Amino acid sequence: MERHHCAVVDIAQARLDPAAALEFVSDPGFGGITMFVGRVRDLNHGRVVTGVSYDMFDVLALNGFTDIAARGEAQFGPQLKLYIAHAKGRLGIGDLAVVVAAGTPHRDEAFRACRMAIEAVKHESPVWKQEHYADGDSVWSEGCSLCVHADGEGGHG
Amino acid sequence: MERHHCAVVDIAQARLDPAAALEFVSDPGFGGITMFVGRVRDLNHGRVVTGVSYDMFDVLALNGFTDIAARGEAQFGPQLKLYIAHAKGRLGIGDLAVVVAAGTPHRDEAFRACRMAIEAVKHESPVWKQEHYADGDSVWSEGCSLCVHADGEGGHG
Amino acid sequence: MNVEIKLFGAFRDYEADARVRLELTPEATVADVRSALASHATVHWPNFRPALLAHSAFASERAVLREGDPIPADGQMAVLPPVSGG
Amino acid sequence: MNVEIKLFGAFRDYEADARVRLELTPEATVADVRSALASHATVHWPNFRPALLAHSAFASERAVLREGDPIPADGQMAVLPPVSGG
Repeated sequence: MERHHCAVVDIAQARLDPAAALEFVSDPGFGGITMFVGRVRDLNHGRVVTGVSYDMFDVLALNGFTDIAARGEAQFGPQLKLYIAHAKGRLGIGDLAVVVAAGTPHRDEAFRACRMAIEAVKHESPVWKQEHYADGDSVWSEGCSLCVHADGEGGHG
Repeated sequence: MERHHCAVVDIAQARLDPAAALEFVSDPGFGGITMFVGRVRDLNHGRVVTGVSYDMFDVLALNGFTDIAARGEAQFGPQLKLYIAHAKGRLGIGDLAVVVAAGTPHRDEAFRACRMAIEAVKHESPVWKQEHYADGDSVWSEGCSLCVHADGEGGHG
Repeated sequence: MNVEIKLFGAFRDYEADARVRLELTPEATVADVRSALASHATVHWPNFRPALLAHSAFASERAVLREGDPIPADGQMAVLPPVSGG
Repeated sequence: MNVEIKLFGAFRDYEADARVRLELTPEATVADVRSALASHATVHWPNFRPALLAHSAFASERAVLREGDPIPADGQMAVLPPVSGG
């Protein structure tokens, strides 16, 4: 079995499953599991949100999740199981947008690996959020630019 | 309803429930939930562990969990829900020893509040772990001293 | 060569089928694709915001590409506006 | 006054009912309880390790106590060896 689970979940077909994430990253040798769950909020920048739509370049996103897991192993060693799943489609308030979980022998690595993974998902993954507001308006969120400059640095817009 | 849930769970009566923790710290205004789950490992300091027994001064532990939640509010504001539950009794490998979850509007606070709470539980709560080994031996774990010195600093043994 | 560029996020609003087909020379780089897409956008997209493209990256299915990189051999690309997952 | 001290963790091994009853003066402090418990332990607990008590704290049901604190009015205390939860 793979030590890492990476998934894009179409909300029309299934929901993100935190229990499955916990189960996946568990191991008899692991004492610490840290999980992050991102949910759709009812308010953003003062506007009443009724839902969001996530657009995603699925295949590149999955390749990116796998790269993040490889980076986790490079940083924390092979005693690591990572679970990275992101929803796509139209989500309502409270729906789960992303679930990241890390299992490791000790808790410090679990926290750090989980945090590293969710930051990478947020800043690097080809995912786009469109917010729908109570007044009928819809807006694509401002985000992080993935432009790779000549000096090799990625920029955050 | 209280914004924080603090519990001591006797393993003879019930199990820790991560799904209940996620549910409890959820809120329409919260976009981030971080959860830590501590499980019994099969190996510690190179010895094969078959199980652990947690002893606990229940009432003081619960008072301490409540204090930790109050500290969380002082640090992160009232937009915080915390869930702190610790198991007591005889646990087998893989059994859940502790579940801490934090819900907040944004993820940085969720990570920091969850980490603060589990560190406080580990370093300050009146809980004692006895490890049982494959060779029949049992040993109370070395831990953190709660001695309060004259200068008001707590020491870690 | 024929290049097909998939559109995501805010770019989806510009084309009903969320893709643009452009003709480029075989030696063209990602930077050339960027210029060609800008020209296409100026002509065909009434509400086009140049700043959106300026902050967007190009990618294959495997990775985000640099400006000097060649076009993927299969001619399949995507333009990625600033991301906002999680 | 009569003080009852609950025993936890490694201290449980020393008394079958996990508690010790000691007689102290009404003005006694936590430090006096510590001394009294050390004396009791030296007499009654064959394998007593003084270092364990030295690293242990005393508490009421509400809080960990300081050495200069008075004994809780109800005479109920606990001795807490170094903790190892989580």
